[in-house]
Formats: sequence, C-alpha cells, structure tokens
Amino acid sequence: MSKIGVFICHCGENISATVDVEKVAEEAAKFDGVEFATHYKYMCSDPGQTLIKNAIREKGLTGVVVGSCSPRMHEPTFRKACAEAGLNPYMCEMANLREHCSWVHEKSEETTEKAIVLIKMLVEKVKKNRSLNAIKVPITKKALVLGGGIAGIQAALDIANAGQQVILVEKDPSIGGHMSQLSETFPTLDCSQCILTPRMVEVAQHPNIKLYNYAELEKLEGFIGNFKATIRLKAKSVDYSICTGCGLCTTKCPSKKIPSEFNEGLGMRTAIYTPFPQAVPNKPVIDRENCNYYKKGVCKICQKVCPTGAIQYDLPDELITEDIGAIVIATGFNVLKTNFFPEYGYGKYPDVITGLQFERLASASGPTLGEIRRPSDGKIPQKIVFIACAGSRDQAKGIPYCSKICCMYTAKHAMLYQHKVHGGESYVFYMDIRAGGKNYEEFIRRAIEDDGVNYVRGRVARIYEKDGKYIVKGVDTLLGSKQIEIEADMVVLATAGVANAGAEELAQKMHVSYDAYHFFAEAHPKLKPVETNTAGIYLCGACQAPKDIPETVGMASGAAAKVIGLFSNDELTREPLIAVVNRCAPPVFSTCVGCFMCQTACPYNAIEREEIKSRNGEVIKTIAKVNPGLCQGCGTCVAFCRSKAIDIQGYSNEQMFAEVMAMLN
Amino acid sequence: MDELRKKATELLQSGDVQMVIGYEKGTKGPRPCFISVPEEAHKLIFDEQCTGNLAVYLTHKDLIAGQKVAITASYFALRSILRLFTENQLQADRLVVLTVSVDKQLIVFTAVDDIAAYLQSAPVPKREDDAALIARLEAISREERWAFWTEELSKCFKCYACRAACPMCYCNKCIVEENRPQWIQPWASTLANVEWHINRAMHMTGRCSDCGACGAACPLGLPIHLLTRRIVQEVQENFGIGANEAVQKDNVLSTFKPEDKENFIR
Amino acid sequence: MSEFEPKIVAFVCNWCTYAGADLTGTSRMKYASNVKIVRFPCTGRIDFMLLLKAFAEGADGIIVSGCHPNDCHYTSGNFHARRRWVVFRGLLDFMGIDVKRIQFSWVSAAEGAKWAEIVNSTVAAIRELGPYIEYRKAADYLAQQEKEVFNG
Amino acid sequence: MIKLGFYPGCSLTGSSSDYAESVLALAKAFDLELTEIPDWNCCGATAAHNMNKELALSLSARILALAEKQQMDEVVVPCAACYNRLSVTQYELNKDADLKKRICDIIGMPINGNLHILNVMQMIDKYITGRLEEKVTNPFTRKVACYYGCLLVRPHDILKFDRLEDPQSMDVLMEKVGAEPIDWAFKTECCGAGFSVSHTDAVAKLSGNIVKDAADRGAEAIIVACPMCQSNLDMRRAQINEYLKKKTDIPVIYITQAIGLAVGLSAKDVSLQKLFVPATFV
Amino acid sequence: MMEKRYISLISLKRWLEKLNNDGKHIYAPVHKGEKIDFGRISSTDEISFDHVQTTQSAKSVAFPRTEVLFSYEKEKHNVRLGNPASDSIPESVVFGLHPCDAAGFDPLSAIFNWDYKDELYNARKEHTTLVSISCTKSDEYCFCTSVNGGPGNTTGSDILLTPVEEGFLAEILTEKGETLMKADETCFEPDRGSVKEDYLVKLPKKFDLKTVQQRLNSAFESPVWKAQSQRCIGCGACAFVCPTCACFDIQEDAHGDKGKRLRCWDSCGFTLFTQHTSGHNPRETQSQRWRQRLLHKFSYMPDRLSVVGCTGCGRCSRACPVDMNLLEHLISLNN
Repeated sequence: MSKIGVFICHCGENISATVDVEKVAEEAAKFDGVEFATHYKYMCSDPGQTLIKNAIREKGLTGVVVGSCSPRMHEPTFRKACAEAGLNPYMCEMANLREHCSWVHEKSEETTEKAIVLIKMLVEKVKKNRSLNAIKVPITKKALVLGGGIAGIQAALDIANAGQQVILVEKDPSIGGHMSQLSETFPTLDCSQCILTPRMVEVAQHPNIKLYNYAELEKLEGFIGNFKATIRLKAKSVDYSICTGCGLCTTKCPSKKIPSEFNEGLGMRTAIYTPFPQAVPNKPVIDRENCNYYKKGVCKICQKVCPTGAIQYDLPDELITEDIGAIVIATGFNVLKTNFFPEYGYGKYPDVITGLQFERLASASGPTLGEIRRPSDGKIPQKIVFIACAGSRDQAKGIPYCSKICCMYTAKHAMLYQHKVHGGESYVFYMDIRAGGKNYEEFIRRAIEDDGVNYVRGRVARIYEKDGKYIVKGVDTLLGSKQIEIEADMVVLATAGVANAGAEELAQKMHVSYDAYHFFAEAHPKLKPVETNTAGIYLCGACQAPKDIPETVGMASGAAAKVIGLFSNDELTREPLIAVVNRCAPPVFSTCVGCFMCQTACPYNAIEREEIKSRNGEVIKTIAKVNPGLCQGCGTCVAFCRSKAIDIQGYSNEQMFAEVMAMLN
Repeated sequence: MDELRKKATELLQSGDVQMVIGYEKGTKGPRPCFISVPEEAHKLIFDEQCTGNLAVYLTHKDLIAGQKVAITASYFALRSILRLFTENQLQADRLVVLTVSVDKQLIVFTAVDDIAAYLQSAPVPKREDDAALIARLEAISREERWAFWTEELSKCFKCYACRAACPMCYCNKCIVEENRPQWIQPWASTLANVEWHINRAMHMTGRCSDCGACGAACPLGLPIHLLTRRIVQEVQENFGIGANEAVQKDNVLSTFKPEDKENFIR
Repeated sequence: MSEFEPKIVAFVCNWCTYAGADLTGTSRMKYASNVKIVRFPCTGRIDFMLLLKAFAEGADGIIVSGCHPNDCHYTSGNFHARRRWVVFRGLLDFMGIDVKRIQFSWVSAAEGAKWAEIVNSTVAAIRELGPYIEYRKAADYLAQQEKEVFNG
Repeated sequence: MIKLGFYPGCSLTGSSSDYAESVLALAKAFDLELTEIPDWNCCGATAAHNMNKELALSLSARILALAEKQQMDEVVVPCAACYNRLSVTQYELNKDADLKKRICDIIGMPINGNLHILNVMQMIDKYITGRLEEKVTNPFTRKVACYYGCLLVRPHDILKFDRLEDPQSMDVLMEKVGAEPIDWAFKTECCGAGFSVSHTDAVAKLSGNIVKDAADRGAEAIIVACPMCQSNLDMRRAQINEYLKKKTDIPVIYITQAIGLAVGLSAKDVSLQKLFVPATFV
Repeated sequence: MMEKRYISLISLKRWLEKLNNDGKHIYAPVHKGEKIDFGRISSTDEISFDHVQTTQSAKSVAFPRTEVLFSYEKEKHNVRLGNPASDSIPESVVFGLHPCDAAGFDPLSAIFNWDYKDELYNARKEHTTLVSISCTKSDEYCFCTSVNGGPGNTTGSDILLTPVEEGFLAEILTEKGETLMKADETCFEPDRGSVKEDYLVKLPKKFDLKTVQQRLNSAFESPVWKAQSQRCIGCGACAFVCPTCACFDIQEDAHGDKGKRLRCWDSCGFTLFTQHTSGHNPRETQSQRWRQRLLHKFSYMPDRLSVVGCTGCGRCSRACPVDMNLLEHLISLNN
C-alpha cells in the first residue's frame, strides 16, 4: 500500500497567482494512496525541502510528488532532498504546475482543475515507480577541445594545467582564431597578438596537450566519460615530422595571388602557406584548391626547394579515433560579409569593409602594416564612417539579436583611426551605445571626448558612390531626424556576429541543441551557461553567442572547470533511467524471444546477446541484454518490442500507462 | 507430387530428417500432416489448395523437439520461413525446405538465399477478392469504414485462431496476455477486439508474409487478414519495401531513412 | 461550461517539445488548458497503444510531438517514431479511426511559440470535430449487450 | 489571346493617360487582352490610407470584389500606388477573417482573396519577357537609369517581388531590349510624390537629386513604372531645373513606352508625344 | 407435459412477430456474411431455415462471452460494490436452434449448478425459452445420434418444431413452452398427426459411446493424444463454438478508481489456461491439453455430472482451422 506525499509549491506568486494551490493540495489529499498533501511558498527553498524531508520521515512516505516548476529545472533538487530523508530518489516525481499550467493559462477554475489532474497523473505514476540505484561507469580522463581560438586555447590550457590530457582540434592551419586577427583590444588598447601569441606557444609546448591543426571532428559516438571521437586530419601535403618550418617553400610558391583568409581578403597568400608569421604550429600546408600542382599536375616547386623533402603531395586525409571523457566546444563565430547589405552596395564598393577587415588594416602585422589605407587605391581616408548594428538588431534582416561587441570595437576603430590618421574625420552611426563592462563606458567617452569621434545617433539609409566618394545618407535623430549626407572615403560596417557555417551540422553530429540562429544552446540560460543538454559536452566562447574576449576567456575557464571536476572522479554515476530486458520464471526465463530486431532500433548499439544456460551449461535460450553503460534511455526499443520484454526504468510501461489512465479517469 | 513423396521418403530413409511437415487429404480440403516414417510418405499431397501456412509449426517446440525436419512450403510459407530465419528462430542446418513450383517442379532449397531468389522469380499467388474488398473500403467514407470494422470485429470472440495460425506469432507471451499494464482488454467486446487486431497488425509490420492464414483460420470468417495486408501495402507505399524484401531485412520499424517521407507532421 | 471542452492528451519528448513547452511558459504565452502533457524521454518511446488507450479513456484529441528530424537528443528516436506513425496512421485510417484527431508535430526547445500555436490550433480543430463518442461507444460493451450476447 | 483584368486607377485616366495607352499598346502587341474592371473606384492611395484604415481597405476591397465578380483571376495594375494598395488590402483581408468579414459587410460584396495582382513589371515578366528578345526590331540602344521609386517593391514581405533595397527587374528588362542600364544610387529614393501637391519645393529637391544623379552618370533616359514618379520627374522639370540651377533635358519614359518602341511600336502608339521633356533621340 | 400442435409457416411468423411485439428478445439463425449465426431479429424474414448448423451454439444466451459479475468504486479507503441487476435480464426466446444445441443446455446447467448455484447463469436460463427445430439435413461433421441425441431429440427444448409439409409439427414440451405458445394460441392449429420420424434426416451411429468411454478411462497415458494433437495450433475456436464448454476466466476492467469484475470465456486449449505464477504448467504440451478436452467431455463429466459433455453438433470440427475432426478421432478411439 503506497503512502504518497504531495507537495504543492506556490513558487512565490508564479503558481499561486493563477492556480488555487490550497484547493489542489486539498483535492490531492483525497486521492487513493495519498498519505499527506500540503502547499508551501517555495518548495525548493531550504525550509521547503525540510518540509518534504520531515514528511517523509514522520509519515513514512513511499513516494513523493512535488507540484512546482518544470522537472527540467528542479528534479535533481527534490530527488536529492528525498534521498537525504532516506527515500529512494527515484520515488520522487514532479508535476509541472508552472511552465505547463500557471504560466500558460489565465486564473480560472479550469486552470486549478488542470493542476489537480497533473498532480493525479504523477501520483498514479509514482505509485508504479521502483527504487533505482545510480549506475557507475568509468571515465576516460582525456578532454577534446574543438576550436583553437582564444576560447579553446584557454580551456585547453586550464585543463592541461590541472594535469589532464587534452586534444585540441583546429580546423585552420594555425590556432589563434579571430583574436589573432585583431589589432588592439578594447578597452585597454593592448596589442592582441602580444597577449595571445604566448598562450599559443604554451599550447604547442604543453606536455598534456595534443594539437591537431587543419583537422575537424568527423564523428562522435558514446556518452559522457566514454565518448569515441573520430577526427579527420585534412591532408596538409607536408610531413610535419620532417618539416622545420623554414618557410622557404612559401616564398618560392608561384601562385601568390590567393586572398588571405587571415587578412580577410585584404592581403594575398601563396598556395603553400602558413596563415601568419606567428602561426602555431609554424609549418605550412598546401591549399589544394589553389595549388598549381593539384590543379594542373605541374609545378612541384615547393618540393624542389624544400631542404628536408617534407613536401608529400599524395598524403591523403587521415581519420583517427580517440577515446574521450569530455568535450569543450569552442568553435567561435563569424561576421557577416558586406555583400549582405544591398543598401550599402551589396559588397560592390571596395572601400566599404567589415570591422574585421578594419582590424587587419589597423594591425601592425596586417597588409598595410598598420596604416589605415583604402583597399581600392591605398589612399589614406580623410573621412571615414563607421556604421554600428550593420545587420544586428534588425528583424527584417533576420538578425534580431544584438551582436554585443560591435559598440566597443567600433569605438576602438574610430579611436585607432584618429590616432593613426591625424586630422582625419570619423563618424559613427549608432542606434544605442551598449558599453556594459569594466571601463567600457569610459572607453566610449574617451573616443568621443578625447579623440573627437563624431557619434551620430541614427541609421544609414544608403551608401552610394559618387566621384570617388561614398555618399553616406543617414539621419541624425538627435537633431530632429535631420537628413545628413557624408562624403566619406571609406565606410566600416560593424557587421553582425553570426554562427559559423557548419555550426548546425556540427551540433547534430554531437547531439547538442542550438538556437534559431545556429548558436549552440546552453543547458540552462542562467544556471548552466557552459553545459549543453548533452552530458559531458561543454560550451565556451562565441559559438554560444557573440561575446568579447574577457567574457570568452571567463567562460572557457568555466567549461574547463567543469571538465576538471568531472575528471576528478574515477567513475561516474549515471541516472539509472535505462532499458532492461525482463526475466521471469522458467521455462520461459524471459518474455524476450530473441528476435533481436531491437538491436537496429537502438541508436547506441547498447543491445547485446545473452545466453541463458541450464545447470549443465547448455544454452536454453538466447535473449537480448541491454548494456547499462551504453544505454542512454531513449526507450525506442521499449516501444518497439512487441512482447514487451524490454522496459525502461523511470518511464516504464506501467508508469506511463498509469499516468495516461489517471489523466482521463 | 510423386517427386515430392519420393523426396520425402528418401529424406526419412536416409535419416536426413526425422519428420516431414506437409499436407494430407482432410475432411474437406487438405490439412497439415506430419510424416515420420517413410511408409507414410504416400499421404503427402501438394497443390494450389494447400494454402495453409505450415511454417507456423516450425516454432512449435513440443512438435519439433529438436528434430531435423523437412517442410513443404507454399509461396507465402517461404516468406515466413525467410522471416523466421531473419528473426533467429530457425537453424539452416536443422531444416530442409521443399516447395512445388507452379509448373509442378519439386524444388529443394539448399540455402536461405535460394529461397529469396525463388520468391523473386516465382509469381505471387493472386487474391483478387481481397484486393476488391480493400478497394471498396478505401472508396467509402471514414465513418462507413469505422462502421464496417466495428460491426465485423464486434463478432470476434477472441479464440485467437488468427494468432495461432500465424507463423510470426511465436512470442512466449503475447501482448494480450501482458497484464502489467493491461495493454489490451483480454475479453471479447468491440473495442477490446479492435485494439487486439490493431496490435496484431502493427506487430506484423515488415514481418507479415501476407499469406492470409489469420483470416482463413477465423471460425467467424472475419476479414482480419485485410489489416495485415494493408500494413504490407503501407510499407510498400511509404518506404518502397516489398514483402519479399521486408522479410529478409532488419525490421521496417526498427530501421529508418532520414529521408523517409510523411505528410502529416507539422 | 455549456460549450464542449475537448480533452486532449499530449505525448511529448523530454528534450525538445517538453522543453519547448517550458519555454512557452517562461515566455508567458497563453494557450488552452484542455491539453495535458505526458512526458517521455523520446518520441521513440511513445507506444502506439497509449494513443488508443487515450481515445478509449475519453480523449477527444491527441498531440504527439518531439524533436525535429536530425535534432533528436538520442540521434534517431524521432526517425523511428516517424516510421511507426506513418504505418500506424495508415492502419487507423483504413479502420475508420479519425486520424484528424491526432496531431503530430516537431517542436524544438526553441519553439515555445510554435507549441502554443500547435496546442491552440489542435484544440480549435477538435472543437470543430466534437467529442469522439463514436470511439468510446465501441468501448462500452454493456450498452451493446445485445451485440455482445450474440456478438453481432 | 490571353485575357487579363485591368485597373487603371485615377492617374492613368488623367495626367498619365500616356502610361495607360502604352500599357494597352504593348499588351496588344503581345496579344494580351486587358479588360477594365467595370465601375471601379479610387484605390485609396490618397490621404485615405493614413487617415482611416477601414475606409482605405474598403475602397481597394470593392475593386477586388468587382474583379472577382467578373471571374478575373489576374488583374494588371500599372500604377505603383494602386498596385501597392490592392496587394496590401488583399493580404490584410486574407490574414484576418474578422476584418475580411467587416469589410465585406461594408462593401456589401464577398471576397475570396485569391486574385493575382500584377504590376506592369510582373505582367511583362509573365507574358512578355519570354517572347521579348525575338520581337525586338528596334533596339533601345540608350544608357538608361531605371527608377523604381518607393512603392513598386514595397512592402517587400507582402509583394515578394524583386530585391528590396537594390531592385533589378527593370534593369534586366531594359537590357533585354538593347538598353544599357547604369549603376546609380537613386533607384528607390523618394520622388516626393507625397508632397506633389502640398510642398512642390520639396518635390523639386527630392526629384531634382534623382534627375541630377541620373544625368551626371550619363543616362539618356530615366525609365519608370509609376505615374507619380513620372509626373514628378517629368512634369515638374521646370522647378527641378530651377533647384538644380541647370537645365536637364533627360526624358522620363515609362518602361512600357521604352519596350513598346523596341518592339516596333510607333512613338504615337505609345503616346510619347505626351511627355513634357521630349525624348528627342526617338 | 407434452402437447402436439400444427403451425403453418405464416402463422409461425405471425406468432414470432407477436412475441417480438410483446418485447421478447428473439434470437435466431441469421446470415452473417458467409456464415449463419445467431442474432437478435427484428423481422422474421431475417431467419434462416435451410442451414445445417450455425457457427456458434446458443449457449451465450445464458452464458455470454463477456458478462459483468459486479462493479466497484474506490473512495480513498473504502470500496462501494454494485451488483448486476439480474432482474434487468430480458425475456429471451432462442428460435430455430437444433436439438443438439438445446441438449447442450443440460451439461451447461449441470456445470453451473454442480457445487455452487450460479446466480447469473440460472437467472439468464430462467428468462430464456428455447424453440428448436428438428434437423432435416446433416453434414459429415454431425454425430448427435452417437452421443444419445438425435435430429428430433426433445431434450432441453421448450418447444420443438419439426418441418412437415408446408408447416411445422409443434411439440410443446414445457410450461415455459406453453406460456410462450399462449402468447398467441390462435397461430397453433390442432395436430395433423403427421409422423415426425418421416421428416427427420437419417443419421446412422458412427461409434459406440460406451466403448469409447471405456477406452478413454484407460487411455490417459496413451500415445494417441500426441498423435492426434500434432496438428493442433492451440486456439480456442473449438471451445468457443461448443454448446457445452463452460470454462471461464475472471478479468478486471479497471478505470482509475472505478471498475467492473468480468466473467469471460476461456479455453482449456490455451497454454495459459493452467499456467502457474511459478512458471510451472501442469498441462505443458498441446497433447496434454487435447487429452483434457476429450477426457473432460467423455469421461469426467459423465462421472461427476452424469451427463456427456458432447451433443455431437460437430461445431468444433467445422470451426477448427487445421481440421482437427473430433468425430474422426472418436471413431479411431472406438476402433
């Protein structure tokens, strides 16, 4: 005879405002098998939990139903509370009275009625619950970090410094990411490369870090603590074990007119190349699309000049697999190109550039060695216009969000321009200035007050080219929407930060969810910012949303901390919500008939064969067996098994059946 | 037919098999028989009357009792046998499969794949009347279909002859016997019957040989084989997998294609 | 309430649609209270018998919803579910069961608004169709004692 | 002979009769039969549409209803303003059943809302472009500035026609008839039609900039598909020149006129004589 | 009591109409697709007269395939029971069943009144009147004459009609029968003295019941069971169509806190019939179950209830999907 306790939470006002919580508790008390029912302002609070614990002890409850927020929020909280009071945590269920009831319905009898039914459903379910014990699985203490930008670098170093093994995978020939492209960083204006390169070198030299540059994640299997990652090492055509990185090949390569990715197309590179002088590893790769040898079958100059004979044209892509315990995604972001903006000339004007391109112009290592010159004719622009929110915060452009970093780097750009081009005139068109951050607002003020950047609050309607000038037509909303036209020599668009091209595909590979803009989704917007909804996979940096360097680095260390925390245990306890094949009395032994059709239904190859043997060892029957380490508890096999020989703990046939019956009776 | 009897005799004499599962003359039509001595082989018959699906006996543990057996299989029985192999219920080395082709040739299958090949080449026995009834049912309105089926199935008294006659119904414990939870009400009443037959049909997805034995077995003559037949059609139409293919492959419902089409999910 | 209030059961997966419905809540979007959600780990877990049971026990409509194709938290549960529903739906329709009363949908964790829309449109549709007496009548064998004695 | 509905609207029966005539002439040349919607009324592009929404909708709705009554399924609406009003109205009504009911009650006629409303560009695109090149006998070998104005492609998410900020359709067409469309910046700038009666000086300024840029970039003609644009750029050329302090003589030609000429219609057929700024080169 | 009358087909129909109008539920053989089976009739035109045998027996008028024993409702800790209103059982007439069916009610009643008097069964039987029709044809499955029955046998019937010329010889056999006749006596003319036997089908004995029974008493361990049952696929068809099979199962139709306790047909042919929770099954094989079926009908029932459990209607053989022909097996036992 079950003794169920029902605990209704007001969630402050969140539930009690629309649901008559007293009535719910009162009705629940009448349910068959309910021993005790009550309500309280904050069940998740300490006194709230104590209330539950005491009830369990005093009334000898065999099951608990908490009617409060979504179980996705507080299920662990309440299960823990139950466990502390000596009740098996899996004898606790939650009814979602907030997200699925009080928040989505008006205050009315129906709403309260619904709440009562929701409770009844879970009461009936919990009656069918079984005590379960957590599963222990070993942990492979090796982390995989995807992306070698500042986020990945930070995460990798933190994990490695904690004494754990790290595999760092970077899709480009060199780590460094966008930060390595930046000229100087706000709000301190210290040189980006100067602070980044030491970290890059540290990564390269760290005994605990294995770096795979020019590589990508091909496939991911397994689960937290026990992933198996297949990594594609793209063919570099250069044998790194021999190559000394002397760079002779890159100087001799005849195809020199390839737009450099690192310089955002403002500079050129060769077909065999290292993206930039401080690249790590500082060894070249051959870009096969643009290499004469691969295109026409002739050339081989690099091979001739290579002093160590490291060039090997026939090296294929290589697939390696690594056992991994945890993953940190740090794949970063990208910025829209100017061709996204018809009103600004669809990218046809050479001197309408993106902020990132401006960074290259302003960078000492850039194509102009740090001088601000027009890509078209190399002239120094005397009048320059910066347009913030180019794409961002623009519903019509499908990018309603704020890219967050543009206000700051635009101010920085304007400042750098003023510093580098004396007597130059700069304008910044903006919607609002968002400078939340330590010394950020001050930084903006400096741009305006000390460096005389003209801030114009308003949007730019159109840019058109006229007599070698760009006519920037905009409006100054602070001057009563006065139309203004600026004849600029150069325009810099603070184009929106967007997710990387392959983000969606990558997310699907790893089964992490992503938002409408293909940024990876954190497990909880507030409480789990670095976790994904897939256990053992963590997030950091701009792949989650556009963010600046300090925030990225902080998040990276956060993700690293999670990994280190995970690795601090030798084994991992997993929720026992997994499928099991039933056993019953001989001569049947199990209602499984061994058709093994469930094997293909299982996404995790968790279903194995088990032989039931008689005393004298001959096989009586071969039935399915679920490997508890591999099973993730999706239950597909359960719904598939026609003789109901497999059931899933926590969502068992009896439980789900009871829940449905309770709802409708 | 003589060929068949000859083969049976020699199989039994040589001790290659201890039993031949075949058809003999019955009260009205042919009926299953089990020959275990050469002398009785003359009883064996095999003609187009012989439609009952003998494969059902291959999973009868008491009957087979570990013996090596031979079976004379109709076209559909061959499908069932293929499926039983796919579902790990048969051992190739314990079974000799025989059939008589439309041109009256005795065929002795040496390998499972040969059966598959034969099914592809041999003509599928037609069942026009069923096709006609299905067409009629598709033509009428949904309400009328519901009326038809509730009327028919209300008669069902759950003798489970349909299940007993089906080679694929070899579960140790049938879903109707499962009572925790009581998925299907085990007594005879209209909806309980509807639920039972829906389950039977669903469980046949990708497994059904479309032999119609379930319908033939029904003492009340309910056209329940149309349900499994419809499932066969669904599988063909939606996933392009024919019955011959389905029975050899991993189950239709435990596999998928990302590009599977549907037109009802929003 | 004089007007017919449909009883609707929603079978949803934990990772996408349940989370999506949570988002509907956190975004304070309103929808009809006729729908009650049963939480499954995955659409692959949803047994077709539960749908029939829901109808038999008095549901007038059913929503089945999970992750979009390729987004399944368990890689492929929703793909398996999709096949199951294709066959099941075809069979039900062949038997004259009103498949218009079952709304299948993909609602991701980010689609709180879509969930509200699905619920409201389904409630409206079912209200149109009226109570599913037809089916429940077949469940009540006492009312049909005549039929049931000499069955048919 | 393909039959299409035809809604001229006020301008095409008055100041812009040349537009109407050229449209009809061109249609005829490509065996399209345009039948005027009987008993049509104002589309509401007047002050109406920002004074009283219901009135504005009802005005256009009545036109739609009339067209449907005639079993027309496609209606050609050359005036950009009319086109905009009719399309928007149909969209709004289809979006909101209650509104539709209200409006239908007001006009006392039913509306299905499945009318295909074509502006001149879409008409040409659908029924003419295909046969255009072969029919060109007299290529329009001029540098032209295609001017779209504000209404032709707006509101974009309803019309779903051409690119919003940088439309191309006219340029493409003109290329087909041998012209050389210039790349210029005023394609969709405001001509000041809103002020064409109240603040003509504003018109002079706004239209002036348009004419100037076109002229400066060596265009020999401005091609338009909207009566307001045309009248502002053409009829008000005197004030414009005043404002620009220089005499510009670049003609403003309807796309239908330009194409008409190209496929061998006479200047008279397409009423070229009605231009204020004469197209001397023809 | 016993009274002979004559009734013409027209009057017969008139009489039945009358009974129908009196609100009696009349069940009679009607066409159901390919098959002939009992069904409630609203008009006499539905009735089939020219069939050998209905698919099912008439037993379900007193022993329905599913019946409610009682209902219950839980309220927190106590339970409310609802008894079935046995008075609400309708007055029923089964018309046109054959003597072998009528005779079947004897063994049935014997079983339901053996140790415990089954309230519901008796109430239903009490409210039912049986108007049988003698057999003028038979088929290869019939063997009533071999089990103390016959085509004109009166056992169990309240009225027995025998087709003579264009009408029927009506034997009014019980008070129930008489009351029923009195519903409209004008339909019944005086007996025309036609000789019943002349009109009955001739059905020679196929075996000797006594010998078979003796054989069976010593045949428990015989290999014959295995031989005979090889073909059996273990369905319940034979039991469900049998006029004397009375095995039932108790089921619960639960809906939340409410529910009904049901009695529904079961069959000794099912594997689960004797399955213990322990997993042990005293009748593990089909042959054991087949043996049980025969011994029960031809040995145990005669011993305990002094009535043979078979009326030779041959339904089990007709219904069997794999042609387990009972007659054939009994004959082989006989020889």
